[in-house]
Amino acid sequence: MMRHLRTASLIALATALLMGSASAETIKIGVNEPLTGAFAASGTYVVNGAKIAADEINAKGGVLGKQIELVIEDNKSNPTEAAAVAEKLITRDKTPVMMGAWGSSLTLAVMPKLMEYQVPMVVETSSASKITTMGNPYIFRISPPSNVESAAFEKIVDKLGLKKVDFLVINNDWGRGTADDFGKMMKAKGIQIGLVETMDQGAQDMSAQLSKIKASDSETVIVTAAVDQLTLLFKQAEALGMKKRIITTGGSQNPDQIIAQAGAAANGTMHLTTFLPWFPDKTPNPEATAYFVSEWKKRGFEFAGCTESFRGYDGIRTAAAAIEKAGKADPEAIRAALWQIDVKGLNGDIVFKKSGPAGKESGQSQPNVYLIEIADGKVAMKSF
Amino acid sequence: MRLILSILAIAALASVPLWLSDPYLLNALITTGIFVIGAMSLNLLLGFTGQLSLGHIAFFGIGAYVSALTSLGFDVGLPFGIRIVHEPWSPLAGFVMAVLVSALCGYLVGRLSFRVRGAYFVIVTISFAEVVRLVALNWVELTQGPLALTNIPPMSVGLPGLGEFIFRTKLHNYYLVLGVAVACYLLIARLVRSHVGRAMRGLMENETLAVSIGIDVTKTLTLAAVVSAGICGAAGSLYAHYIKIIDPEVFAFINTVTMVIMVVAGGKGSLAGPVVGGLIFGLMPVALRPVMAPEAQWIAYGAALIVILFIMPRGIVPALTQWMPRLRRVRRPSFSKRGIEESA
Amino acid sequence: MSAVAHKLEPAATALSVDRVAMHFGGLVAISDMTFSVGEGEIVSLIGPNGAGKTTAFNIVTGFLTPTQGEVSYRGLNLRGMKPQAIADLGLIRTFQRTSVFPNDTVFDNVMIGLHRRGRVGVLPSVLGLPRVRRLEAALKDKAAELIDYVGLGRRAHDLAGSLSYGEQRLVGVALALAAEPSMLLLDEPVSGMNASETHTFVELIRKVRDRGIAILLVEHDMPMVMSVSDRIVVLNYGRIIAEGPPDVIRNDPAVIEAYLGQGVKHA
Amino acid sequence: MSELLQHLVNTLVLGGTYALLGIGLTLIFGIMNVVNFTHGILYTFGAYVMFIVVQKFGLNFFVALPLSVAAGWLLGALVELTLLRPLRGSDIDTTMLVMIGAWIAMQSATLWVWGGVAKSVPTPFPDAPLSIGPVSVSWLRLFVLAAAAALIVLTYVLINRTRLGSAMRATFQDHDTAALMGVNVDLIYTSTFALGSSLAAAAGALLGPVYVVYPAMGDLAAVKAFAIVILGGLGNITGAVIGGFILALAEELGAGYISSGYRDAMGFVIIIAVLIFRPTGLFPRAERVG
Amino acid sequence: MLELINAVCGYGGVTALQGISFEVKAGQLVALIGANGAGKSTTLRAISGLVPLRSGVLRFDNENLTGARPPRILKSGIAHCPEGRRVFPHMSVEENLDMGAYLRSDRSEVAADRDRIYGEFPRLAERRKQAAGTLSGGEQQMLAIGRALMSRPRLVMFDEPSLGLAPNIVERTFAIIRRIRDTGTTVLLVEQNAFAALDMCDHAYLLESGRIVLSGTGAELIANPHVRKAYLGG
Repeated sequence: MMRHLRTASLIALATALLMGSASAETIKIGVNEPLTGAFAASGTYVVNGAKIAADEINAKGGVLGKQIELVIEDNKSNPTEAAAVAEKLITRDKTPVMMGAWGSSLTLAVMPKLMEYQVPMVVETSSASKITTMGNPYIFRISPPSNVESAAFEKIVDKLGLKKVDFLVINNDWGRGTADDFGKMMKAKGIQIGLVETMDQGAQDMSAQLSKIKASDSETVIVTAAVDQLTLLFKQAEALGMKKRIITTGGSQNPDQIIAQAGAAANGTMHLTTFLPWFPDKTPNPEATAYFVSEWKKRGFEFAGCTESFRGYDGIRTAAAAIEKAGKADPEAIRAALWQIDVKGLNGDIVFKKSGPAGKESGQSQPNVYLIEIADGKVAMKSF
Repeated sequence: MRLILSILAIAALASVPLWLSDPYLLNALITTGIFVIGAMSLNLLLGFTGQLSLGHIAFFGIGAYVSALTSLGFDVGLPFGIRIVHEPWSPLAGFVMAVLVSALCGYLVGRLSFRVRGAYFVIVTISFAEVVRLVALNWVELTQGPLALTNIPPMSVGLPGLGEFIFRTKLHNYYLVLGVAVACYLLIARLVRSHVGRAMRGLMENETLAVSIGIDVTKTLTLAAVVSAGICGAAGSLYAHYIKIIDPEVFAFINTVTMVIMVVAGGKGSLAGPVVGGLIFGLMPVALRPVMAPEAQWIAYGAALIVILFIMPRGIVPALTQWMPRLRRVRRPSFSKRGIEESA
Repeated sequence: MSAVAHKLEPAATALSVDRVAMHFGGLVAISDMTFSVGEGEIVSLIGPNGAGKTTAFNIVTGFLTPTQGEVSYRGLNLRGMKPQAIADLGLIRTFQRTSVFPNDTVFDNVMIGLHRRGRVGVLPSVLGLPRVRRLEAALKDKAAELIDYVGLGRRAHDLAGSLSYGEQRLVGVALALAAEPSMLLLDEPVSGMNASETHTFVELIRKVRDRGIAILLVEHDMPMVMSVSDRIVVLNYGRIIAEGPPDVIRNDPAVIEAYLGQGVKHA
Repeated sequence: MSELLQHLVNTLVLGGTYALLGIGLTLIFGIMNVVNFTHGILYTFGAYVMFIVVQKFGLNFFVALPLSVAAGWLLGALVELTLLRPLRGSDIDTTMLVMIGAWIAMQSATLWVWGGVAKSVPTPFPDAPLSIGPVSVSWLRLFVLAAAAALIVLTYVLINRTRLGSAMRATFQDHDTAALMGVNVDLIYTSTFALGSSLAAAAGALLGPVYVVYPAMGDLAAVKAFAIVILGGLGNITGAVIGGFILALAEELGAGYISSGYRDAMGFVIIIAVLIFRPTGLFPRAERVG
Repeated sequence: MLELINAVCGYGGVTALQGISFEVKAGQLVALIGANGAGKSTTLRAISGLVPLRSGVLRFDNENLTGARPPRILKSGIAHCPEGRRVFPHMSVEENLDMGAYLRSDRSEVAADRDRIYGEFPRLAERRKQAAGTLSGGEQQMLAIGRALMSRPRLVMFDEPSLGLAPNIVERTFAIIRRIRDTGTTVLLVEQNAFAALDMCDHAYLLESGRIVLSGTGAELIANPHVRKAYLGG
């Protein structure tokens, strides 16, 4: 099964590459994602989401009367390569707009290239606050940085009745950023902050950290990590007999994968997420969600990947909308157009607001954030 | 003959931007060049003293961080209430500091780790790099940890009477990297042909004999480690000011592996080895990118490494220098031509 | 170094080995060894394989630390000194098997050997200062001279590892001479040499001695030992069983018994 | 107090798995003097075999375990025959780089075939842990500890009590003399590498179900295995077992009482300290195989 | 019984044996003498298959063993007791003896042979569980000899059995070697203690620089002035 998918995606890739040289009558969008290395799984999901968007747009006649073409390149989960890929997409493939580059350090490495060549990029996943506050006017982010997420969470906090929380976060920009921003927000609300523990990206055994948290006097743990580590954490927390409320953040949880892999250990955990593929009706754009989910299933991808791949879908649709608005495939025109668009994204309206130092602001949209709970092996909206 | 070849090679490299306008390839050449400098420094240890360091990226990363921090400034608290505040200096000062601090680390690591040899030395160096990585990751106040140091300024040099020259464009950086690479090449060449280099070769070939004629093992090896680490730090500095962001990922083991591959495949112990190996393995991903799937590129990369080592266990350059004279029907290998006549 | 270590010996003694013993775990390599070598003297250490000769060499040159006893050179106690420090005193040895740097030419071997004379700062040599260039040129002349001296002029540009055993021994000696020895320790220098090579070698050793360099020789080639030595020390099972000039040793019954075996009684 | 107890129980469980990782590597790295960069990928391989056999073929968990070990043995033998045998006698760097090449190629092949999404292997053990007072431990991990112990004992017996084991020890103590005793030295090299590889696969097969299975899972495991081998002294099986527990204890207490950010640094700090103060490992020579 | 014809071999660029021919007759004790580096050990290593022959023929009992690997040589009945004893230092005395019988599958007979060797060397019996590396030199030599006999060879090759041993042990070692010959096992002996070797052998060859320069009975060689000169320095 998987093998077929691999082959299918490879053929698609090869076709894309061949078409790249064959047809000049397309509008190119660069896609800079990790397809090998540590983030290969997530990068591949995002790319698959992006392809659904491109196919959908092209089926409807494309943009400005031309087909859009994704130029997909692997940045190997490595910042140096991410910069090199940006260089290639801009100078070789002449893509007027790009999407990328998943991880924050990858995106940060690409950013000087955007300044150098004055090409805008839609940032679909990266969460470091820095990205939109550094003063890079070519950055347009649709994913919520941790401060946006924490601001959204602020509205729910009172209902949860939190008193004292510990943090267990992945030791990278994402985890550290979450611990900082959520910590600040909670302190302001009078919630006590207990332990702040970290785990290495790729670490498999977190028993030591969990044992420490188990022994602390707080009642809730905020966890930030990608799905694989979350699965391990839930299993290990259960094995240690830890009975605290767990809330995860960041929106890369793939709850279905967690349910499948962690089983009963996932019951009772809560997740802050930015997309609700389970309940298309409750999303801001039910039709689009239903279409995306059915298309995703039709292509034989694992449902669990939806919570990551929708970013690729939204990212491409954002880029396409900007091209349409700009009226030409020109980087500067697209950059200007990105400020004017209003795309019905799967997790809310994509409208860019200014962020960062005056005169060279980056764009940041404000996606919705939801709290869901896993109960009896199913995803449920948390109701209060 | 050797001199003419070298001048031709440098001239060829210097002319690249004249006929190659593709910025993507130029970018690949610049990053490859930076890694080639790292590989040359590794070759000084591996090829000329026989000590395999698998933690060489540590010096590269230290150089990158030191250079970035020197030119960005920092404000960091230490135990006992000590607080260090550093105002930004020029990138050139960062470069100098990078070389000095890396060399100092090379000295410390050398003093401590040359007590062990072989597999043990390999593991100590890996461990060193890993510990440095974890410090860079966790000492958030200084390094910003995983949040990365960003906005690193481009390299600049103050020219007397002409003001400040800033290496902004790729062309500038290409010649900067080429210049530093040539300087490092000359430094290493001079060093290995000096009496210190002879002592290093002696230690590598027959340590007992070398010791018996009065060569000081620790001093010689430590000197090699200091120079090697300093050069690697310089490469790291160039990297930081070119890529303009540095995060703990720079210490990834695969980066050390890349350097080792460049050295061993090119030919350890040959001055040109890391350059040839570096250009091949640095540019191979660029060549593979358009022709195969991402995973397949890596498989090809690994397979190429295995095949090269099976065909040319001593590396590409030594294999070529052995074949070429044979083709010209000269029996004597080229490296035995130095000698008395020349000196007389 | 304490003043006691500088205890003065009679000027004639270069090397003195005093009640040295060496144990490896349960094995006794040397049980109690005392002998000395005078300035400008050629002394041979002989005895059957495994008698402890090479061990004695390793102790004198600092590669091994003796279990008991002292070694002193020109009145300086060598205990605790590292091999390269001992080499710095001018006490230079050759090796039985690995006597060369195999992947370098003979010329470069000798250049490496000249290390002690060629020390200059790293910076000057990397900068190629005129002073360093002059020194390097002088070293090259010296190397060429040494190679001629041991008679390897025609092999100067060949890789040392490609030479015959006998020639490698000569490279070893050239290397040792390059290190400016005040005393040479030669470990089986003529093994693997044919008769004429051995003859040349003996001439060479005599020439070296005539330059005032003391020589301690370990060798199996009896004719060579008998012809070249001023004195012979015979070692068996880690113990000295006889000592004296060649003529005395040749006729010493204990030596004949130990060295040639019991069989000789029937002969 | 209960926190400390929990840390100690964790140490025991984690240490068992580390020990298993260590003995496989100590055979290859310590005895054959091959810096084996494929150890991690064989660990990954064992885990994927488990996943395929249990999840895809639906076979029993306990049937899958020995299959994984056997598959690890075969792959190890294949690597030795194709990559190491032609290189015997070449220097340690060349061999090491070839192993690095094999590691890169094999790991990328895994990614290509199975993708980067982590897989999990279902197990027949209950989800609820065994709790005694304030201390809890999962049944699966208890089983893994027991299986690791059994494998370690089996390996020990194989090396010390069997004809093959004698031949291995003899070969690595004195290669020529072993040949004079009639030992087929080539076969011993292949078997030893295969044995070490099968132990790596066994560790992966046992730990895959505990954790999750993905292409790069072996990288960190291999690094830890190197640490353990150095701690225990090259080629020393007992040392590797003790080294495994020491590393587990250091990580557990380091994360618990110093800083979790430096948890994975513990192993390296110990290695550096050991090599500086006791360059031959904590347990040199004693009961050394080679 | 054993025949080596025109054997040439060497290491790397060096030729250690430059065409050696000799034979060992069944039941004899044949000695190979010569100075260090003459090629004695290389000859034995070439026979047992450790060093490949570049050219030449090896025959044993009319079977052509040219190019055979060590296990095959051992199986056909030639055991090699190497120079420097080379016991497996970290294995027990008993394990060392069992390694000698590695190719045999007759378990009970192996045990019987082992007991016989313990009977011959009571010191080994006392130390059967001790690591061989902790034995004294003499004990190690006994173990090495015992180990070589464990394969029930028809020809045993001894390389410098007296090396580094105390005089009384050397005497005993030679007595054992003579007894091995007397019980019907053929012996090929390489020995530096030339006169002892010549004294006890049935036939002897003198090697110089990888060539055989003299052969004859032990007595003939002892009487030969060339031999006396080589060993006594005139």
